Amino acid sequence: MADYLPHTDAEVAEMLGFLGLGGLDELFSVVPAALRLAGGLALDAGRSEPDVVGELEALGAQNRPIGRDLVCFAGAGAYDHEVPAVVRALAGRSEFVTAYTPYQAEVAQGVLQAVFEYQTMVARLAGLPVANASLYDGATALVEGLNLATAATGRPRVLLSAGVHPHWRAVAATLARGTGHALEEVPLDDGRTAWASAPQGAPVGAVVVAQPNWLGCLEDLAAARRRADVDGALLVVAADPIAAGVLRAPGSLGADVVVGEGQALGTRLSFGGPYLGLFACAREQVRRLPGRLVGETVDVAGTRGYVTTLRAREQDIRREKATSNVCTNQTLMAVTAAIQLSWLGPEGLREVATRSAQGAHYCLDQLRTAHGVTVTASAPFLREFAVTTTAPAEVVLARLADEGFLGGVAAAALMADEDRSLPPEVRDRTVVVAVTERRTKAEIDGFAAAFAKAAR
Amino acid sequence: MADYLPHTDAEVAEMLGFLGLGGLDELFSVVPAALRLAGGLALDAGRSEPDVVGELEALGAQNRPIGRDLVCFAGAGAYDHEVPAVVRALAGRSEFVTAYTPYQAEVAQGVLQAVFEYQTMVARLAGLPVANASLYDGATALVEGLNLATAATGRPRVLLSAGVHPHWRAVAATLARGTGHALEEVPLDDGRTAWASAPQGAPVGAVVVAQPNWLGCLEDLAAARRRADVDGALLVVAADPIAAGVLRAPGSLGADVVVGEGQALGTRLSFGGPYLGLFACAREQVRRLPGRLVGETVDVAGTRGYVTTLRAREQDIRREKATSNVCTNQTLMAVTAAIQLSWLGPEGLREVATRSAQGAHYCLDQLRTAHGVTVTASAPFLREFAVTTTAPAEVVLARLADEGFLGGVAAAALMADEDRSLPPEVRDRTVVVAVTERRTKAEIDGFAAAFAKAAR
Amino acid sequence: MSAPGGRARSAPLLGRDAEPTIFELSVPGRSACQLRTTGVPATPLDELVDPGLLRTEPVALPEVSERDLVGHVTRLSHRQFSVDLGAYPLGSCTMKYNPKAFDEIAAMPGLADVHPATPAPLSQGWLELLCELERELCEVTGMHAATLQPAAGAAGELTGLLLMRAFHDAHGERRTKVVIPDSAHGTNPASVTLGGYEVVTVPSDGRGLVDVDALRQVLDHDVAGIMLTNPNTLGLFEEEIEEIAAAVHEVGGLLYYDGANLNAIVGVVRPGDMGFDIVHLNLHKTFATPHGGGGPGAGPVAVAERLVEFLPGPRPTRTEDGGVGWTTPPRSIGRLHSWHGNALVLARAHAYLRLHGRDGLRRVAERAVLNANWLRVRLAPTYAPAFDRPCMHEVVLTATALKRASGVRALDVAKRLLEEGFHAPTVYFPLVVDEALMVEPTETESPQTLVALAEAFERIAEEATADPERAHEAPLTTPVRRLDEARAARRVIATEDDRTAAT
Amino acid sequence: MSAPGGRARSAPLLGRDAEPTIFELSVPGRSACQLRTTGVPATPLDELVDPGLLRTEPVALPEVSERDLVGHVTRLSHRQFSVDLGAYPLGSCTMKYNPKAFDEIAAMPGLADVHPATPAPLSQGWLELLCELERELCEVTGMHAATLQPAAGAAGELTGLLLMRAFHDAHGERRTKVVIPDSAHGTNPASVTLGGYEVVTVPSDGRGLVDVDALRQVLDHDVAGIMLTNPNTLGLFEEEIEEIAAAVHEVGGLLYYDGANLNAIVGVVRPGDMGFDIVHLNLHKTFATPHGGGGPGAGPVAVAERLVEFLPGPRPTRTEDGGVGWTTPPRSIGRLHSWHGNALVLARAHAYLRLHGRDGLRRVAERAVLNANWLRVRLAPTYAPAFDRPCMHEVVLTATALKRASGVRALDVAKRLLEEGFHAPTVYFPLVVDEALMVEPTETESPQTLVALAEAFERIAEEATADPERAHEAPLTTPVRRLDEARAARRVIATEDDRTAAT
Ligand SMILES: Cc1ncc(COP(=O)(O)O)c(C=O)c1O
Ligand SMILES: Cc1ncc(COP(=O)(O)O)c(C=O)c1O
Repeated sequence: MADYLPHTDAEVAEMLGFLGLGGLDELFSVVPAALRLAGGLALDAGRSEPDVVGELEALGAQNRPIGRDLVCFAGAGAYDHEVPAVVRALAGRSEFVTAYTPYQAEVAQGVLQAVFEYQTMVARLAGLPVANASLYDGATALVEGLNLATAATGRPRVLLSAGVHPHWRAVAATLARGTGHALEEVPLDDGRTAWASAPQGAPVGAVVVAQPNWLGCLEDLAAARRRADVDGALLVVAADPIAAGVLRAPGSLGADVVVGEGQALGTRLSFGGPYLGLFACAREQVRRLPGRLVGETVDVAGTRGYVTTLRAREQDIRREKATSNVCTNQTLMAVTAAIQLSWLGPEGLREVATRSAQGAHYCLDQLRTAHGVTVTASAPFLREFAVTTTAPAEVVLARLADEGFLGGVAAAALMADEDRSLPPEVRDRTVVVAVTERRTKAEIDGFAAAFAKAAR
Repeated sequence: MADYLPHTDAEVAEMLGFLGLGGLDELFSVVPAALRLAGGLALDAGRSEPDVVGELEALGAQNRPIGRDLVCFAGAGAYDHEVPAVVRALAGRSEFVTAYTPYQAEVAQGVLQAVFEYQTMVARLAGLPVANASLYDGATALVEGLNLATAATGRPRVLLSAGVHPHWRAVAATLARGTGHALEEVPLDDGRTAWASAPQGAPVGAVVVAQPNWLGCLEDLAAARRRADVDGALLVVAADPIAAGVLRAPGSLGADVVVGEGQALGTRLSFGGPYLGLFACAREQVRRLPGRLVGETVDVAGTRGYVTTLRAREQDIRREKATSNVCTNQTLMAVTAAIQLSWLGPEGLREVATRSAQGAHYCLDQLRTAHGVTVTASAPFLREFAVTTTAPAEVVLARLADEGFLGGVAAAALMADEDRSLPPEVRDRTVVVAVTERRTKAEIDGFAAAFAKAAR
Repeated sequence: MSAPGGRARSAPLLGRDAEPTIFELSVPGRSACQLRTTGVPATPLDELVDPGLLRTEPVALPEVSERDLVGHVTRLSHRQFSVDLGAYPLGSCTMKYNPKAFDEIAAMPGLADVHPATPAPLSQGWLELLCELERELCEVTGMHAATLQPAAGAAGELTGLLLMRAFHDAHGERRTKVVIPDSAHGTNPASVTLGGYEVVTVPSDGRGLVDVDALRQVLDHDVAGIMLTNPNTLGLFEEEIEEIAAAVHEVGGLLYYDGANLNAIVGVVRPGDMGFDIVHLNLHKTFATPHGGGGPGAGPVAVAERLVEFLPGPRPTRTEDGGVGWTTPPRSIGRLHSWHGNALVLARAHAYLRLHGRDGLRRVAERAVLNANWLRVRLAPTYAPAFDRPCMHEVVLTATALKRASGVRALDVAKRLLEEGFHAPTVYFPLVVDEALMVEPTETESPQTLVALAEAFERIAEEATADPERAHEAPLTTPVRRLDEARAARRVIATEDDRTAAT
Repeated sequence: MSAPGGRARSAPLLGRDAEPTIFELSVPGRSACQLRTTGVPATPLDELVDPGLLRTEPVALPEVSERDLVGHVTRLSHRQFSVDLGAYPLGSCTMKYNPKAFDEIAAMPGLADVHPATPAPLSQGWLELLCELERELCEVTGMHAATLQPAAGAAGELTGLLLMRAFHDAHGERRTKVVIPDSAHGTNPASVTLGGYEVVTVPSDGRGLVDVDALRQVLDHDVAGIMLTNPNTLGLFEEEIEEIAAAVHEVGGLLYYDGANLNAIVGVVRPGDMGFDIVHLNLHKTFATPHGGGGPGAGPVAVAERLVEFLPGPRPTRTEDGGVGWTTPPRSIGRLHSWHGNALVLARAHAYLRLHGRDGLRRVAERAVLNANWLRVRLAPTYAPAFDRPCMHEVVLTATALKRASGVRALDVAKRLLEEGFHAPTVYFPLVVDEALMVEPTETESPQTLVALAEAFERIAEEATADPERAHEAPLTTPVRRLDEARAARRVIATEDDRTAAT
C-alpha cells in the first residue's frame, strides 16, 4: 500500500531521466561513498497508518490519563481547567496548524491578527504595555526575562525567589552556565519569600518572584519591588495567567517583566508539552524583547494589516547580537490562548479563578477539619496549596491513584537535589494539591476522605 | 453563565423600545392567550455545556461501542471498514458542515463540486450514467427506485427478492401503503432468489434484487434481468458499494436503477444513522430522478462552475407532481463518501473488498472445519455469510459479547413477523456474520473459537 | 497531463481559478490508501468466488496522494459559504449557529461507534437517550408519543400522512383528500401525493393567513386532514388556529403540524394545545444540527394519544426492569428507516434540549422573533413586507417596489448581498408573494449583525436607483459569478464522464 | 458601536475588507463561557484571601458570543495560507504535508490527557514511547544517546553548546570560540552567544562549501567546536566533511550538527558517521509536526558516547524490572524544559518513524532531493542557481539576472508567486547569496505540482521583462496588498491599546 509520497515509479524514472541520472542513488553521489549507509538503518520496516495508530493507542493504554477514572488534583504548573469544544475546533483549523511563521504577510493575516490579539490579551493580563508572540514554556520565558533584565542593567547578579517553580529554577541554572549569570536564591519563610534573608553581595540586575509561588502561596509583590529598587534592578514576576484574573496585575505593582506558563489557557496537559511561554514587558524594554512581535500597519491601499515588526532584534537579522536565539516558538498555543481567553471573557476568567479558589479552600477545609491534615505554609493561596503527610508523598499518591485520584504532586519529585526551598524534614512528605473550577463538591469530598486515609 | 444567545438585557430592552413593545411577551400577542403556555414547559431547567457533555458521556458509557473491547463481526448493512483520519478531518470542515443546500451557487461551489464528484463516483460504481446527490439511507433509496420504476412503466406491481434486507423490505411495505404498490416477494432457494417460484400475476413494473443479498450470498443478476425482460420491467438492484469494488457493475448486467447503503464509504456506525442513500439510474430515467442533481455549467465570464439542475423534478417547484418529496438529504455523508472513495482509489477499494472476502472465507473455514459450525446457504459470498447455531442466536451473541465480540447479527432480530425469507425452523438460530479488512487473523481465530463454544 | 494538486489559485485567498475536479488531479498508480496488516491468508479472490461474477477492471476512482486530496478538499471548502463564516438569513431554513460541543457529542465513541444491530442490553445508553428525547419532544409539542425514525422533515410529513391513512382505515373510512394552504412548503403537496392523497389547496387571505371561510368550503368527509405550518411560511401566526382545528375535526379530519417553523414558538405555545393531532419536527432547524450542505437532518413525528397505536416500530420503550427495549405498536404502519433514524442527529437534539431546558428554549423563540421583527420594522420603508403585521421568527419582504422603480429584482438583491458579506435570504418563496425576500435572522445573530444586514439591504436599494446595472452584475467578488443554469439543464453534465463526452 | 460579528466581507470568498479585531467585536456583558456545575460553596473571594491582593476591575478581555468568536476566527483562517491549501516551497523550513493521522494521535486521551507530573508507574506508555524515540533518533543520526527536552531547533543548539562547554570543563579546558560558516542560519550565532562563546565565522568557497583551508586558519585550542548544517543552507552537501571533522577534532574541538536539513539525507547518511559529536533535530521539519504558524516544534539533541554523561536530565531510562523510570546523568548540565519537552510533538515523530521505517525514511530523502534537483535543472536557465552543482533537498536560485534585466527583485518574484497560487520561497537567505530564492519543494509535492511551480516562475520572469511594474505591484489578488513595514516599526502598534492610543 501507499505512504505519503506521490511519485509513481514511472514518474521517478522520468525525473531521473530529465536529470540524466541512472538511479536514485546517484542523487547522493556527492556524499562520500564511505559515509553512505550500506545496510540501511537498523529500524523495523515501515508499517501502515492504521497499524501505527494501533501501536500508539496501545502505548496510550499504558498511561493513566486524567478523567473519570483519575480525577485530577495535580497542578504544579499544569492545570486541568475547562477547555470547550469551540476552542479545539477553532484552534485546530488546518490553516493555523499547517502554516509556517508569517513570512509573507499578505497571505498570513490570519495568524498575524490572531497573534496581535493574543499580544493584547497577555499585555492586559500582565498589566504591561508590550507582549511578544510566545516563547517555549514558562521556564524558558523566565530565563528570557532574566536575560532581558541583566542586559538592561548590565548586572549579571540575580536574586531568585525559592518560590519560583523548582523546574524553572533548574532551567535558569542550566542556561546560566552559558550566560554566566549569578543566580542567588532567596529562601521562603512560611510560604513567602523572605527578602530580608536574601544573600548579600554586589547590586543585582534582576529580582525574580512567582505569583502565586510553587507552593500556591501569594507573594507580596510590593516587597519584591522594594528589594529591586534597593539596587535599581528590574523586577521579573512569574505570574499565573488564571490567578491574574483576580489578582492585581503585576505591572500595576511595579513589575518590569512578567513571564508565565500559558498551558492553562486552552492547552491540554499533554504530558508537559507543547505548552506556552508568556512574556510581557515595559515599553522601555521593547527593543530588548525576545522573539517575535506582531505590529499593525496598512497596505499600499491603506487597508489595515499586520506584520512581524522590530525584526532587527531577532536572530535571523541580528545573528550573534540578537536579543534571543528563539526562532520557532509556540504560535499555535498562543492562537489557542487568544481563542480561549475570548471565550472566557472578563467574567469567565474571573469566575474560573474564583471557583478554583473556592474549590481549593473548601478542599483544604475538608482535609484539615474533617481529616486533620496539616498545611505546609499558612500564607494565603488561591487554587493550590501544600500539605504535609505522615507517609512519604509518593506512597500517598500511589494509594490515591488506586482510589481514582491523581492526588497532587510530590514536592520532592519536582526538586533538584540541591534545592533548599523546603525544609529537609518535610521535603519527602509534602504534596502540592491543586483544585480547579472543574472539580465538583462530590469529587472533592471523595478526594479528601481518600487523602486522609492515604496520608497516614 | 451564558448560553448561545448574544443579546444582552440592555440590547433586548433597546430593541423592544424600537418596536414599541413593553416586553418580550408582547412579541407573541398574536397568539391567542388561551393557547400560550402558562407554567412553561415541564422540562428541567437548563444546564451548562460541560454539564450536558458529561451527561452524554455517561449515556455513552452505558453502551458497548465496537473497538478493542468489542471486536466487530456484525454487518447486516452497517460495516466496520477503515476510515482514515484524513477523511474525518476533511469532511468535518465547518464550511461543509454548517452550509445549507447550495441555493446561492456563487458561494457554494465547494459543496456543489464535491457533490458533482460524488455523483461521478456513484455512477461509476453502479455502472450507470447518472447518480443523484444522495437520499436518506439504503431503504428509502430502494423505495425511490421502486417509485421511479413503477412510474416509468405505469405498473404498480413489483417483484421483490426475499434477499433484500428485511428492514428495507419493511420500509418498502410501509411506504406502499401510500403509493399503493403491490409488493410480491420472491423466495430464496439456498441463498439465491428463486425467480422460477415468483408469484404469478399481472406484468410487473419493477424487479428488485440485492447484490449481495442480506445473507451475504451473491445473486445471479442476469437471471433477474431475464425475469424483468419477461414483463418489460425495470431492474432495480440494491448493490453494496464495497462489493462493487470487485463485482461486475450492476449497470453492465442490465440494471436500470442501482440503489445502495453508503455507510461503508466513510461514515461511522452511528447506531444506524445518519447514513447515506445511494441512487443511480439509466439516462432515459434522468427526468424521473428523485432528489437533487448537480450539473456543470459556466458563469458569465466563462469560468467553469456547478449548479443544482433539472430542478423542475423537485418538490419546491413541481409540488404535488414532484418525482419525490425529498428535500433535506444526506449531503454531508455524500461529501464524506467522495473523500473516502478518493482516498481508497481503484486499488484501495478493490483491496478492501478482497481482504474482507478473504477474512470472511478464512473465518467461515475456521468455524466449519475447526469447529463444525454449519453455514445456512451454500451460495457464493464475499464479506458476509449466515451460519446456523444450536443455541438461539441471541443467546449466542450474548455469550460472545462477554468474550469481547459483537459476534454478528441475529437474523430473527432483523425480520418482521411476516418475513418468510428464512425457513421457520432455522429463523431463530441464524447468525449473520460479517468480516471486514480491519479484522486480523488473531481476532478471527479468537472469534471462531469463542463462537464455536457459544453456538452450542 | 494531470492538474497540479499543490496549486492554490482556486482558493479565494490567492485567486479566482476554477478548482480542477479530483479526477483531473488523478494520476495512474498514485494512491493514498493504507490498510491494517492482518495476517489473513491472501487467497486470490477468483479462488473464493466464481470469476464470472468479478469485474476485470477496477472501478475508475480518482488516484491521488493524501496530500493532493487534502489540498483539493481544503480549497473547495474555501469556496463555500457557511454559518461559521457569517450570517445566513435564509428564510424557512433556521440557519442558527450550532454549538461546537454538539459536534463532539456526535463523535463520542460511546455513541458514534455503536453498531445499530447491537442487542438492547448492550445499547442501553442509546435506548435511554431515545426514550428521553421522545419524552422531551412530546413535552415541547404537547403530544403523547413520537417516532424518531424519519430522516428529515419530508420523511416526517409522509409518515404523518400514512398515520392519517392508518387512522381512517382503522375507522373504516376511505378519505381521499388532504388540504394544504397555497403558502405551504413544496414538500407538503409532494408528501400528500406519496401518501396516496389528493391535494386540495386553500388560499391565504388578505392577512396572509388561511382563509377560514374558504377552508370551510373545501372541508367535507373526503378530507383526511389538513397540513399546516404555524407560524406559516409567511412568518405569520395562524391566529384562527382554534377555529381551523374545530372545523377540520368537525368533518373528522386530522390536523398535521409541519414543525419546520417551531423555532418561533418553542416554549411559548405548543401544537398540541392548538389542536394538532400529528406533528413533525425538523431537528436540524430548531435543535442544533448543522445542515451539512443539504443534510443530514431528522424529522421525528409526535402524535396525539389516539394515534399512538399506529406509530412506526420498533420503538424504544421502558421495560418493567427499569431498562429500555424495542417494541412495535399493535397497529403500527411499520418501519420508515433502515435502522432507528438519524441517531447522531437525535443525540444532538437531546443535548440541545437538556442544555437549554425550560427557560432556555423560550429564550430561543423570544430572541428569534425579536430579531425578525426588528428587521421587519427597520426595513419596511425600503422593502415592504408582504403583509404588514407582526411576524414571528422570519419576515417576508418584497422587492416589488424596487423592481418597479429600478428593474432590480429580488434575485439581484440576493446576489448583491453576497458582496456585502451576508448570505442571501430565501427568494421567490412562498410562491404566493411577488418578489419575495424571506429573511430569517435566527436568535444567534447579534443586534450589531442585524444593523449591518439592514444597512446592506438599504445600501443596495439606494444604489439600485442610481445604478441598477451594479445589482444585475452582482456578485463580482465571489470565485464564480452568476452561473448559466439554462445551459446546465439543456445539456446535463452531471458527471465527469458527461463532461468528457461533451467535449 | 461594536462591529458586526456576523458580517463576512473579510472572508476572501466574499470580499476584501479587513477583519475587525476581537476587541472591536466585543460588547459589554456578552459572554460565551459556560462552566461545570460543581456544588462547591461559593464563598466570596475576599473572604478567602486578603482583598488588598485582588484586582478591582476584571481583566479587559473581549466579550463575545460563541457565534461571533467562531465567525471571527473562521474568517481569519480564510485569510491564512497553509500547506493544506497548496505548495509551500519555503527553503530551510521543510514544509511537507503532515498526515492527519498524526493529529489524531496527538489528540489521543491516553497521550494528551496525561499530567506531566504523573508518577512513572502511571505513565509507562509515555516513558516507553520516549525511550523508543530516543533509540530511533540515535539510529537515524548515528549517535549514542539523546535528550528530548529542547522545544525547538534553537533550544537544541543552545543545549548542544552547553554540552560542549560541560565537556571541555570536564577536561579542565577553557575554550572561548565556536566556528560557524557564513552561510549558517541565524540561530547558530545567536545560540553561540547564549552559550557563552564567541563566534568565529568561516567563509564559504566558490563551491558554496566550507573553505577548508580558511577553516584550518581559524582552528586552534581556543576553539570549542564548530556548528555545521549538512547539507548546508545552500542545499549543498559538505563533501569534505571528513577532512573538516578531522581538522576540528585534531585541535580538540567538537562538531555540532544542525539537523534542520536532515530531510535531505535521512536513511542515506548519518551525522555520526560523518564525524559529528552533537546533533540536534528539528522534528517539526523532518518528522511530521505541522508548523502551527510558527510553532510548536521539538529539537532533541543526540550525542556521541563521550558526551552522554553530560546530557540534560531527568531522562527516561529502562529499569531492571523491564519498566522505564527517570534518571539524571552523573554530570548532567541540568534541565532545559519545564517538563519533559514538547511531548506531543515527540509522539508524532515516533509515529512517523514507525510508519516509514527503514526504507520509508530513505524514500523520503530520495524524493525530496529528486524534487529539488528537478526544479534546479528546469529553472537554471531563468533563475541561475547560486552554485551550479547537484543540490540536496533544496536549491538556492537567484534573481540577480532578472533584477539586472528588469529591476524585478527576489522579493517581487516572491509576491508574484502568491498570485500564481503558491507560497513564496525563502528570500534573501542565506545572506551570502545575492537576491536569493531558496526553494524547498519537499517530497510530498507531486511532479505535476513541480511543473506548475516552474511554469509560474518562468511566467513571472517572462512577464518581468515586458512589464516589470506588474511584479512590483504584486500581490493584487490577496486580501491585503504589500504592507508598510517601515511604518509598523516606526510607530509600534503591538496591541489594541497601542492603536487606540495612536488614534
Ligand atoms: C416549511 C417547511 N416544511 C418542510 C420542510 C422540509 O423539511 P426537510 O428539508 O427536512 O425535508 C422545510 C425545509 O426546508 C420547510 O421549510
Ligand atoms: C538551518 C536551520 N537551523 C536552525 C533553525 C532553527 O530551528 P527552530 O526554528 O526550530 O528553532 C532553522 C529553522 O528555521 C533552520 O532552518
